[in-house]
Amino acid sequence: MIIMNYIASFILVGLGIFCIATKRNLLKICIGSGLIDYGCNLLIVSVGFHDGGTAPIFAIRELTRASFFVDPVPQALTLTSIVIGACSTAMTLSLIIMIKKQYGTLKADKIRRLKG
Amino acid sequence: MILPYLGQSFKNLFSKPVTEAFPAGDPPKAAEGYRGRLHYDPELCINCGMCMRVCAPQAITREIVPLENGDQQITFTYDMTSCTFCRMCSDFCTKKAITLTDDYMIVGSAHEDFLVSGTFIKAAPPKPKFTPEQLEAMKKAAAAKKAAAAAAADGEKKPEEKAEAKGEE
Amino acid sequence: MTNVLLYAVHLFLFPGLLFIVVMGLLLAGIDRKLVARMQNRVGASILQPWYDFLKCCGKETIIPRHARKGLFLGAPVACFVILISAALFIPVFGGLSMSFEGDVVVILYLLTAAGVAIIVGSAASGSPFAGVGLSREMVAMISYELPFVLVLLAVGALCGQDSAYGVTFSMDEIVRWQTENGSSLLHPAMIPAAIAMLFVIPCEIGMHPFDIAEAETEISEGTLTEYSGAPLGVFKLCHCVKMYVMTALFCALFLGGLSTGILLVDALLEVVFCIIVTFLCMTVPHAICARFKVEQVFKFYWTFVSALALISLLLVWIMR
Amino acid sequence: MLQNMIDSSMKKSPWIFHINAGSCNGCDIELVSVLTPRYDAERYGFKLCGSPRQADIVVVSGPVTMQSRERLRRTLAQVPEPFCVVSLGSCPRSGNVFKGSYAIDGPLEKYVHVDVSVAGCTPKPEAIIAGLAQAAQLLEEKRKEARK
Amino acid sequence: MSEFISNFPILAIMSLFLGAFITSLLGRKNAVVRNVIVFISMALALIMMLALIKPVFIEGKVIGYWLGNWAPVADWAIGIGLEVDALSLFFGLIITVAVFVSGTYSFTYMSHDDSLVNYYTLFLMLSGSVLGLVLSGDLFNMFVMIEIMTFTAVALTAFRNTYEGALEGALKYLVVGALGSSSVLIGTALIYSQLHTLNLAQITALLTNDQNIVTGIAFAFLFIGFGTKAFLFPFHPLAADAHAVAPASISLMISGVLTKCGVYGIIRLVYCLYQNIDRPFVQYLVTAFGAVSMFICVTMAFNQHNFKRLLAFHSISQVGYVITAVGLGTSLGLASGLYHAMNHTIFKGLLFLTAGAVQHMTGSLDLDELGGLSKKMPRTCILFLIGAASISGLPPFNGFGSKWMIYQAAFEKSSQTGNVFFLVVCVTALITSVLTLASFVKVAQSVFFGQLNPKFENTKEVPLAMRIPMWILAILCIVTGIFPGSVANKLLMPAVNAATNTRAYVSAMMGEAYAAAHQVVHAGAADVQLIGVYSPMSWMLLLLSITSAVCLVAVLGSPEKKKLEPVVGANVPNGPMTPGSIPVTSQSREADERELITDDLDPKYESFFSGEHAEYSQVGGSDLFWGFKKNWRHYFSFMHEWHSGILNDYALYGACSLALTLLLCVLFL
Repeated sequence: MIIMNYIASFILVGLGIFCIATKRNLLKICIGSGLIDYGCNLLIVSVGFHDGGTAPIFAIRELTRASFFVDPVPQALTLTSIVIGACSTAMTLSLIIMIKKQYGTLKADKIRRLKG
Repeated sequence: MILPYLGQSFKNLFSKPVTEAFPAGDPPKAAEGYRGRLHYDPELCINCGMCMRVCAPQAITREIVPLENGDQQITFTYDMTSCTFCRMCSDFCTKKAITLTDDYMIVGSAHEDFLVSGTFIKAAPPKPKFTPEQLEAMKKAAAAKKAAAAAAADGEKKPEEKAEAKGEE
Repeated sequence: MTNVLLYAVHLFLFPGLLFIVVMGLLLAGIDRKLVARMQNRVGASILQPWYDFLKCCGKETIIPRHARKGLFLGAPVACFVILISAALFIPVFGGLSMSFEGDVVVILYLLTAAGVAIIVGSAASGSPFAGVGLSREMVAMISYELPFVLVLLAVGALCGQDSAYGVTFSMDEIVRWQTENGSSLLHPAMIPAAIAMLFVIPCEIGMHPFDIAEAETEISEGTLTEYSGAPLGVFKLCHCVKMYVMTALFCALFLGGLSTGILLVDALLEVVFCIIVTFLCMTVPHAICARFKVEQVFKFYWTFVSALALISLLLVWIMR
Repeated sequence: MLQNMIDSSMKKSPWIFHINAGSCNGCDIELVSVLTPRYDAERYGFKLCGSPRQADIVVVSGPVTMQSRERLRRTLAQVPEPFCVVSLGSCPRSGNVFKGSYAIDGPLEKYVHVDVSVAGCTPKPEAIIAGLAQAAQLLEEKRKEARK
Repeated sequence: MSEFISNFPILAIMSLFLGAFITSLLGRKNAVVRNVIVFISMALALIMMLALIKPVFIEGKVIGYWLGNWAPVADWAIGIGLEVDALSLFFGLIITVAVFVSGTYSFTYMSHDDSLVNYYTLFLMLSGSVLGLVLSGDLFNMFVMIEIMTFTAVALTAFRNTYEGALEGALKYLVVGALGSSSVLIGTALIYSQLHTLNLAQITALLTNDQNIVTGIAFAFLFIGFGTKAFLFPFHPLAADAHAVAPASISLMISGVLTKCGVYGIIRLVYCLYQNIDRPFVQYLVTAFGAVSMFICVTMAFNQHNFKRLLAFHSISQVGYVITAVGLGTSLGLASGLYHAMNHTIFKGLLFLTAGAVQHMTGSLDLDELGGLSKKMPRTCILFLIGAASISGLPPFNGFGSKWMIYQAAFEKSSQTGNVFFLVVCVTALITSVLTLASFVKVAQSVFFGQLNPKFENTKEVPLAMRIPMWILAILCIVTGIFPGSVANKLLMPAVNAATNTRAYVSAMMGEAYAAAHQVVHAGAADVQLIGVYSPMSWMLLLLSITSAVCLVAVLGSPEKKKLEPVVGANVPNGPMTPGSIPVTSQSREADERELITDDLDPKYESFFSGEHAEYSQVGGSDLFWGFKKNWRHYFSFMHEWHSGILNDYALYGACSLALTLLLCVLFL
C-alpha cells in the first residue's frame, strides 16, 4: 500500500523535471520546480510510515508499551522541506517578475544574453 | 613525405661553396659591354650639346668660361649619382667622346668622387678677314657696278623693241 | 668548505654558467655555419653569435613610450636566469648535477617559464607586432608541450620500471638506469620517442622552420620588435643557451648511459653529441624547408609528432 | 678592454634594415641578392633584420617620394645610436630620372646625413658589398667618437 | 578550556548568523556601525577556526558537539550533531579566510552601490551557511545549509539587478541549483529509509556492511547533488553565467567557497560515508567527471570575451583538477586534491579581486576593449601576474606544487594499476595546464599590457583598502608555493588521515564500543611518501646566485647605455631628429603643408609601426591565438551552440547526467 506513495512521489519528481526541461514559459518552469519539491516532500513523509501506527502525539495518556507511533523524524524533516520549497518558489517568482520587467518577455529562449 | 632538398643540401655540404672571394681579391670583371662608370675624353668633344639634350636625368652640366682671346674653356661634368647608365649620350655623341667603361665600383661618401668631368679649350672661330666697315664698302661697290651693267643692257635692248614695233605696223 | 668551493665551481664553471653560455654560443655558431654550407655559401664565422651579443650590448637601449619599464628590462634577465637554472638540473655525462627527486617536471616547467618570460617581455613592450608575436609564441608553446610531455612520460616510464612507483621523475634515476642497462636510445620502444624529441627541439627554441614568433618577414621580429641594445643581446643569448639546454636534455634522456669516468672525456663527449644533435634536428630542417604557417605548426605537432610519442609510450607500457 | 672588444664587434656584425622610399625595386632586388650564396654578405655578419630598433646600417633606396617622406623620417628616428645610412642606387642622392617631379621631395641628404652612397642604376652586388663594408668601418669610428 | 573548545564550531557558525541578524537590525542607520559589526563577526569566526587548529590538527582529536545536548540514546543518534575532524577543519579554514578577505574587500568595492545592509546580511548568511555545511555532522542539516547557501548566493548574484544579464544568471542558477539540492534531499530521504538515521557518523558505521540497491541510488542522487554545488561537468554553464554578473567579492565567494563545499560533500560521501573509493567503478566515475569538466571548461574559457566569465570557466576547470585528484583514490591523490583546493581558493580569489578592481576603476570587463592598464594600475597588474603565474603553475608559486603532485599521483596510479585510463587523465591534466597558461597570457595581454585605450585615459590605481585583501592573498600564494613540504606535512596529512580512517570519526560521536561493533575500518596513518616534495630553498639559493652573475654581465656589458648621451654630431644636419629640426626647404610645394609634421611627440620613442603614425591599435582579446582557434574551429563552434544560454537546456543536461549516473550506479554499485 505504501508503495503507491513512492510511485506517486517519483512520478511527481519525473513530471517536474520534464516540465522544467521542455516548457519554454518561465512560469511553467517555476511550477515544475515546485512539483519536484512536492515530490520530495511526499517521499520523505512516506518513508517514516509503519502500518498501524498512530500519530506521534504525547497527549493526555502517558506512554504505554502498546502505543505504537509512526516515525516522527521524517515528519519534522518534511516540515522544513515544505518551508524550503515555498521559499524557493517565492524567490523564483520574484526573479521572474523582475526579468519580465527587464526583458519584456517570459519566453525562456528569448532570455539568453549570457551564452557561448 | 618527400624531403625536397635533402639530397641537394647534403651534396652542397661537402662541395666547395660557390661564393666569390670578392673583397679578398680584386673585384671580378664585369660582363662584356657592361655600362659602368662614364669616361669622357675632352679632346674629341666639340661642345655640340647633343648629350645634354638627350640625357633623361639631366645628369650632364656644362660650364663655359670665356677666356680673354675669345676662346672658351668648357668643362662638362657627368654626375654619376644621377646617371641611369643608359648610354644614350655615348650613342648620340657624334665624336664618340663619351664611352661607358665596365668599372662598376662607384662607391663613395663625398659628392666629389661621383663626378666625372673634363675641360677643354674651344678655340675661337678664325677672325673674319674684313672688318664690317670694309664689308659695307664692298657691298656698295658691288651694287654700283651692277647698276652700271644694267644701264648698258637697256641701251642695246631698245633698238630690238623698235624693230618689233615696226614689224607689227 | 670544500664542498662549498665545489658547489661554486659546479655552479659557475663546468656544468654551470660559463660552460652553458660558451656551449650555447658555440652551438649557434656551428649551426649557422652548417646551414650556410648546406646552402652552398661560405657563411658567417663560428664566433658570429658572440660578436652579435657584444654588438647588441654596445648599442643604445630605447624604451618605447607604451612599454612598461620594469618588466621590459627585467624580462630578458629573468628568461636568462630561468634557462640557466633549468640547464643546471640536467646531468652532464659526468653525472655531476644538482638533480633531486622529481626534477623532470621542474625542468619542464622552467622551460615553460622561460617562454612566459619572453611573452611577458614582448607584452610589456606594448607594440602591436609584439602582441601578434606573443600570441604566436603561445600557440607554438601549446603545440610542442603535448609531445614534449609524452616523451618525458615515456622516458620516465621506461627508466622507472623497477622502482617502487613504476615511474620516475628524477634525472639522476634516469641516468643511473641507463648506465645499468644501456642508454634508452638502444631500446626499440624508444626510437619513436627520440624522433619526436628531435622534432620538438626546434619548435621549443624557435628555430627557422618553426620560428613563427620572430618571423622577420611577416611581423617584423614579432616578440623582439621593440627591443634594442643590451636587452636584445640578452634575448639572443637566451636563444643560444636554449639550444644547449634542449640538446643536453636530449643527451641526458636518450644517451644517458655513455658516461665514462673521467670528467674531461665526458665534457668532450657531451660537446660532440650536442653538435650532432643540433645538426640533426636544427640545421637540416633549417636548410630544407621554409617557415611553417601558424596553424600548420599546431596541426603538425598535435597529430604527427604526438602520435610518434604516444606509440613509444604505449610500446613501453606493453613491453613492461 | 671590453669596450674595445665591443667597438671591434660593431663592425663584425652590422645588421641591415632596408627602407624603400619609393624605389622601382631594382635596387631592392640587388640588395637581397647580396645575401644569396653567390655574393654571401653573411660572411661579414650582415643580416637583414625586421625592425629599425635592431638596425646598425639603414639602407635607403628610391627617391624620397611625398608619400614615403613621413614614414622615412619616423623610421629613421627610431633607430638606436650609433648607426650609418647607406643610399643605394642613384635615386636617393639625386632623384635620378624623377628629378624635379611634383611627387618627390628632394635628395635623402635633407633628412639624414648619408654616410656611404653606392651609385649605379641598380649597382652590382659587389659594389653594394663594398659600400656596406665601408659603412661597417664607419660604425666603429662612430662608437669610439660617441664614447669619448 | 578543553571542554569549552568543543563549543567553538557552533560558536563560529552562530557568530556569522548573529552577525547577519544584527547587521540587518542596527546597520540601517550608518555605514560605520554596519561595517564594524560585519568585521567583528567575520573576525570571530576566523579566530575560532584558528583556535581549533591545535586540538584537531596537532593532537588529532575529533570534536563532536550535539545541538541541544541530545546525546545518542541507546546507540541511536537522535539530535543534530556538529562534527569537526581534520578534513572539515581544513575546509573550514579555507572558507573563513576567504570570507574574511572577501568581506574586507567588499567594504570599499561595494561603496558605489545602495542598500548595502541587504548585501551584508546576505553575505554573512552565505558564509554562515557555508561554514555550517562544512562543520555539520548531520546529513539533513547539510541539506538545509545547502539550501540557505543557494538562496543567498542567488540573491547576491542578482544584487546589481540593473547590470545586464544579472537576473538571467541568477534565475538559471536558482532553478538548476534547486534541481541539485532536491536530488540531495531525495538522497537523504532514501538513506533515512534504509538506515533510519541522519547522523553522518552512524551512517558511516551502518553502511560499512549493508549496502543494498537503495543506498546505491541514494549515492547517485547525493553525488549529482554535490556535483551541482561544485558546478561539475554538465552544470558548469551556471557558474559561468553567475560569476560573470555577480559583484567580484561574491564571485570570489562562489568560486572559492561554494565549489569547495561541493568538493567537501563529494569527499565526505566517497571517502567517509560509503567508503567505496577503492571500488574501480567509483574511481572511474569521479575521475571521469573531473577530467571532462577540467578539459571542456578550459577550452571554453579559451575564447571568452568577458574577463570574469573567463575566470569562472577556469575556476570550474581547477575544481575539475581537484575532483580528478580525489577520484584517484590513493592517499597521494587525496593530498594533492586538498592541496589544490586550498591553492585554488587563494589564487582564484586573487584573480577575481583583480577583475573586480579593473571593473571598479574602468567600468568595463570586455577583453577586446581594455588594454594597457599596467601603466595606470601598476600594483593591480603585479597582483594579477602573481595570481596568473600561480594558476598556470609556474615554479615559485603555489599552483606548481599542487598541480605537479596531481600529475605524479595520476601517473603513479596508472603505472601501478596498469590501466591506461589514468594515463589519459594525466595527459589531459598537463594539456589543461598549458591551455590555462595560454588563456591567462591572453588576459594579461588584452587587459594589462599592450596600448591604453583612449577611453580609459584617466583611470587611477585602486584605493589601498581594496589592495590590502589582495596583498593578503598574494602573500599566501607565494608562501604556500615556497614551502610545499611543510604545508603538506602540517595541513594535508592530518586531513588525509582523517578522511581515510573513519574509526576516529565514528567513535567521537557514537562512542568507541559502537565503532568497534561495526568493524569500522581503521586504515592507519596514510603512508604517503611524498616522493618529490622538492625543497625550494636550495633552488631559490641557486636562482639568486645566478641572478647576481647575470646582473654583473648585464651591467658590465653595456655601461655606455647610461653614458651614451644623444650623439649630436653623428647625423649632421638633423641631430637627434626632433621634429622641429626638419629643414623644410623653401621650394616645398603646398602639398607639403597638407602633410606638415604635426607630430608633437618625439617619434624616437613611438612604438614601431613600420613608419605609420603610431595610433591606438591594441592586439588583444579575440584576435590572439589565431592558429590554435583555426584548428579547433569545429570543436569551438559545437561548444558554442551547446552552451545555448537557454534555461531549459541546462536543466535538461542536468537531468540527463542524473539519469546516467543513476543507471551506472544501479548497474555497477
